[in-house]
Amino acid sequence: MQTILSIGIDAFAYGMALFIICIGLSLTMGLMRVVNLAHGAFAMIAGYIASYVARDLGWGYGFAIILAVIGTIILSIPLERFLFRRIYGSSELTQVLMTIGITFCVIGITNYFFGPTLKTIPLPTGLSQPVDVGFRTIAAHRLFVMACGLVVAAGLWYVIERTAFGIKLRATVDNAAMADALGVKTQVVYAVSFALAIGLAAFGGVVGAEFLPIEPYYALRYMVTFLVVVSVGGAGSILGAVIACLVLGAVDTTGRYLMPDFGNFFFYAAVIAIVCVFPRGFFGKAQ
Amino acid sequence: MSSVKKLLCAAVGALIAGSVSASADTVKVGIIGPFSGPFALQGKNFQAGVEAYMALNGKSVKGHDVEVIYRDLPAANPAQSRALAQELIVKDKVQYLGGVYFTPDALAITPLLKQANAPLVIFNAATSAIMTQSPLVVRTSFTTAQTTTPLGKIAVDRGVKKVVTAVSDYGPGVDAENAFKKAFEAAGGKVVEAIRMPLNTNDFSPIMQRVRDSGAEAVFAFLPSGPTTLGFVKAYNETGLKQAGIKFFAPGDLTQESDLPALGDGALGLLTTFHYAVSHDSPENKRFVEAATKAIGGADQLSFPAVGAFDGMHVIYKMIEATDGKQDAQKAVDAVKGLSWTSPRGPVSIDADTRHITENIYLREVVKGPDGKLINKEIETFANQKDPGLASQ
Amino acid sequence: MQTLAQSEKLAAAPSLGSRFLRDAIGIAAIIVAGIAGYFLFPDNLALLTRVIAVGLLVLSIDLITGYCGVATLGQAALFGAGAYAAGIACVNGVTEPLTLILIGAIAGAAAGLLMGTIMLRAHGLAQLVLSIAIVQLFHEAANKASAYTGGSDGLAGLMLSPLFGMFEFDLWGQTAYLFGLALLVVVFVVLKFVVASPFGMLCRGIKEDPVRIGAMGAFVFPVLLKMFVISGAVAGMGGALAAISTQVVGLDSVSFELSANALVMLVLGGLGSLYGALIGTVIFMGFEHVVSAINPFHWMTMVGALLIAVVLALPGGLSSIADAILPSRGRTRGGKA
Amino acid sequence: MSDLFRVEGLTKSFGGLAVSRDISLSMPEGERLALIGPNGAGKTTFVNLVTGQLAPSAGRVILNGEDVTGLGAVRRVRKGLVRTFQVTRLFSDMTPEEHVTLTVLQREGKASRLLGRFHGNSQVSGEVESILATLGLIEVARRKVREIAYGQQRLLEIAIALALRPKVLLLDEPAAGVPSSDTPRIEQALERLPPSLAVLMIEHDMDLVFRFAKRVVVLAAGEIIFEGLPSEVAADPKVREAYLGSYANARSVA
Repeated sequence: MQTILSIGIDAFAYGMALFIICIGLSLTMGLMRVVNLAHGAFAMIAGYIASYVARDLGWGYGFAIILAVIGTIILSIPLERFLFRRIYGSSELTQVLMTIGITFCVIGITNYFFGPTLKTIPLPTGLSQPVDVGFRTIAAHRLFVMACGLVVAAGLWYVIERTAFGIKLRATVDNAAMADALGVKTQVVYAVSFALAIGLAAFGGVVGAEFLPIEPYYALRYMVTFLVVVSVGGAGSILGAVIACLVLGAVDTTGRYLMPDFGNFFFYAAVIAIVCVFPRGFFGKAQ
Repeated sequence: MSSVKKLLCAAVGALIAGSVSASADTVKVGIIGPFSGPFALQGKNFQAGVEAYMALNGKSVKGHDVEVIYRDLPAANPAQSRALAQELIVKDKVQYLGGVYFTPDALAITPLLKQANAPLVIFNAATSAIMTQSPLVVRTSFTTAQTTTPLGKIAVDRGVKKVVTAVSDYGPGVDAENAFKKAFEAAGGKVVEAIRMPLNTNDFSPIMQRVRDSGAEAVFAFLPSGPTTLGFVKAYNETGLKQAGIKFFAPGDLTQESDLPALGDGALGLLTTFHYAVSHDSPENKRFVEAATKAIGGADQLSFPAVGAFDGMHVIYKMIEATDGKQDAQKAVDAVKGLSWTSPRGPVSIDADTRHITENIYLREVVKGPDGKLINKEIETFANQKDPGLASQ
Repeated sequence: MQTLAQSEKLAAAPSLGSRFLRDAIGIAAIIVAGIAGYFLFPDNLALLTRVIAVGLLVLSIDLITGYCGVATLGQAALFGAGAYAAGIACVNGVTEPLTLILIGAIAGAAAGLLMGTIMLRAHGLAQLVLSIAIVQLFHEAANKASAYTGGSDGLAGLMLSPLFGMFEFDLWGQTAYLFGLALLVVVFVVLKFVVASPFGMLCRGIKEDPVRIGAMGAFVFPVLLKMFVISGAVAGMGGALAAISTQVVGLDSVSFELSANALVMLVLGGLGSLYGALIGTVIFMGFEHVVSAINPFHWMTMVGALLIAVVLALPGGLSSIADAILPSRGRTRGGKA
Repeated sequence: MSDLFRVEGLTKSFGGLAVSRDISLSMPEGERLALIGPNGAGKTTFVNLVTGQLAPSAGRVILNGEDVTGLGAVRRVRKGLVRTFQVTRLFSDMTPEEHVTLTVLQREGKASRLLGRFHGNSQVSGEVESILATLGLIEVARRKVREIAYGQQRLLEIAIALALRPKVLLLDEPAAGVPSSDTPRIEQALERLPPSLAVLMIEHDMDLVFRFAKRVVVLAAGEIIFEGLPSEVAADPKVREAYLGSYANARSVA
């Protein structure tokens, strides 16, 4: 029983970390219809900023998160204007080509300026201590990640379902021309949702750095994982992404506990099984 | 200055010997390594080792200028490895091949060597079997079995009877598991469970849970240098294994110096065995570290592949010397069989039978150095270790 | 009635001869380029042979992505199946190169059958993810079965007998290159026939509108599955060629990375034209080779910039330059990317 | 004597909403039937149910005395139950000649052959030519579909259907979206349909309906409310109510 609880809590933490990083990509793919393989590159950029702020300047973790999110969004603005805007509405494979190109560039540039070593984001002492939760100890930052995941999920749900912006966003997604005719500034909606998605990537990159460490190759190393999680959840669905992250996190974690030798088999077999049963992901919309 | 002097000496000596053609010729050396991509750091260390050696020992041997050509092979890819080697040999006319980080890449080159009449000096690729593929291969790094074997006795000496092994599920990981198991059980210990972890594991908590459930007194781990070691060491600390007194043994790949700043205080006290620590205390190493740091551009990036490359260049220089700049692979390899010298890592020699390096293996503990940075402090020496993987064949 | 009375007869098909001529010119161009490569870069034949092997892989993706509209990021599973089958056969005493290519083709086709059966259950993004999952499972299986595949150390020790008993596979790689070139030309000609056949036309139709194809009374699944098998055979031959010319088979030949790179090359060259697949492969690998030789440390930025530039300047891929120059060739192309 | 084609009690509901309710009708050989009804009456749903694009919740579809309800769309086509689409579904990069050739080859079971040329296949080119000629498409036979007029695309839809040698042909609004100057061409094409073929046409253009159909069925809210001669339709109170009612509704929505 203790073991099950223990595995469960690990799975939940890992799933939530995945969720925070992936949900931005789910929004870009589901709502903006852009297969943004450079998503991880933005998370990585945020990680570098946070590492610089927290480790080299010593300004503290909270500052690091805020500056990383803002900094990454600012960096993404010219990219959105000059590159991404050209591929809205293009075929998926053209988008893949462009965003892989961006990823390569970001990796090359990062490697050039910051070198190939791992970058850490020092945690405040409160988060770096193991916490005793009765039946075992767990790192405090894992609890923090879980909380962040829940807050992000709830916040996003509120923004998309309950605010004026959310209504405009959904209208634009369903029928951009119609929304335009109804006076919605679709360009602005796209720009804002792009910024939102990048901001989430940045937040996830920093908060999830304890699971997925920051280094130049980050952008490609975890690309497959992100893509798989988003697709299994159904692009654009918050609930779908939550469930996909929890299910895949649980499969991954229990698989690695029960039969570590075959951990990858479990993970990908689960992906195949889920996709065969839910061909559009858990909560994917019919195209 | 000293390099100029050396050059002069070499030139004078050559003139006296009268064995050098009047025109200064160039001997080319092709270095293949992961200079970009996920293993770029290791490739940079190759380059740093090579440049450090050439900075300290001059860019020519007996009047033959040495020119190094780098070729990038970002990840294990034998087809590309062969293509690069072929191009270096046929087009760039290199006389020596060096570098090679991954085993399959080395295996793709070995069939070419005889026809190419070129020796291959391996700076890293650490599987025993490579040496048997061609008589023209010399290796200046280590094998996983070589660095791991002393740990068996060390663990038993420290009162550990039951161990769980947790290794990355690929060639070197399996080598490490086998080598440790053999040494540990020979010393009277027992491996209660052997876990193989997929290479792309991100979250190691479930593994740690398994270690804890097994009731072992220690965990033996092997992971390739890089990001995953960070997650593993973190998980070891955070899941409370460390507090519970479960010991941690690993070959030194896991605590390579360039990863230590990222591992942070969580790495304190980890025991690893390896052939080289940047903190090794000797005049040779001081000179090496100084030169290599300059070449790589930052002390925190320096790691073990640099010393493999440094000594690899030493071997290549000796080969050039022995063949007097002429292309004769067999003569070059024969000349370095049994060669011994003092490397930055300590006394080493090339085993005449296996052409693999014989070296000291050190037990190290991660501690805070005098300047507060983490180092691998050597606390015990196992002298003149050969590769057990090859010795048994 | 007068609207119908204008003409009741189709003019004699003028396109037949010219289409044949165009294909003949195209194939001749490939042969000339291949032989020119042999003489211009006699020292890079191993690289050129690798380009051919990857070119076969990219062609195989074009068959299912460019002609049938099924995007895949797992094609290396088929390539690797061919490579390992040929490699294992070779280590176990089958050393005749042509036989090994045939073994590679069969293994690739079998893997294609399996992959198609699974992938065709889903559509769109889910399909893409299935392809990723499959190649990862193949990769894991190859890693686990190290007794047969050598695992991550690679399968080494492939000793080949000379081609036709005369030509050795040696350091200079002349035999391997010319053998590969001949294989590529044969495969290309066969594929030209396949895409111009009724079956090829059916595939193009499925890519554009499977419902319409169904209303024409044709089943979609068996057609696509058949194309998967053909594609697998082509990819498998590419893998076998790589195994033969390298004499080592590594796990990279069943990797996601190779799959993704190959798809990038295809999109770069232009989907739905066999020429585009080859152009994309040559340009991408050639560019990568040159920039990584110039700067082994930071060449990735340059490759990224190339991809971005192509999307901005030529959204239809590099082969769309040729279309702009030769408008008539657009007709032999499949639907728009 | 049994009818060539019959549907019995065809019903389809999505969730609790019935879009087709207990539809029964039958057609003998050579029938010319028009199915009309206000927007949203479920006409296209009916075609989808008959041709197998949708599975019915209840009811049967019988062709030539054989129950085909359990068969998929493709099998029904092969049995001779063929449709056209309300919005053309054509391959924009292919020519009319290629469309019809592909269809003929498919019918002959040769469409998935790997060997053998697609173009210039002498066995089928005669038939392709005559089908294209029937529909007046010879002139544009070698132009890409996206380059030809919409009216011609509609004719091509019919050409494809004819190339399948159907027994029963369901035309889903063959004149929809066609400029009125082009409707005579469609009408001519309809007149040239093989006499033994049973044709069910959905159409809004009442002139076309009156000239073409021998019998009219009116569908409203998923139910048949009228069946009879074209001349009787306009006078039927239920039909008037259905059409006018729907206009009244439409106005109130707008």
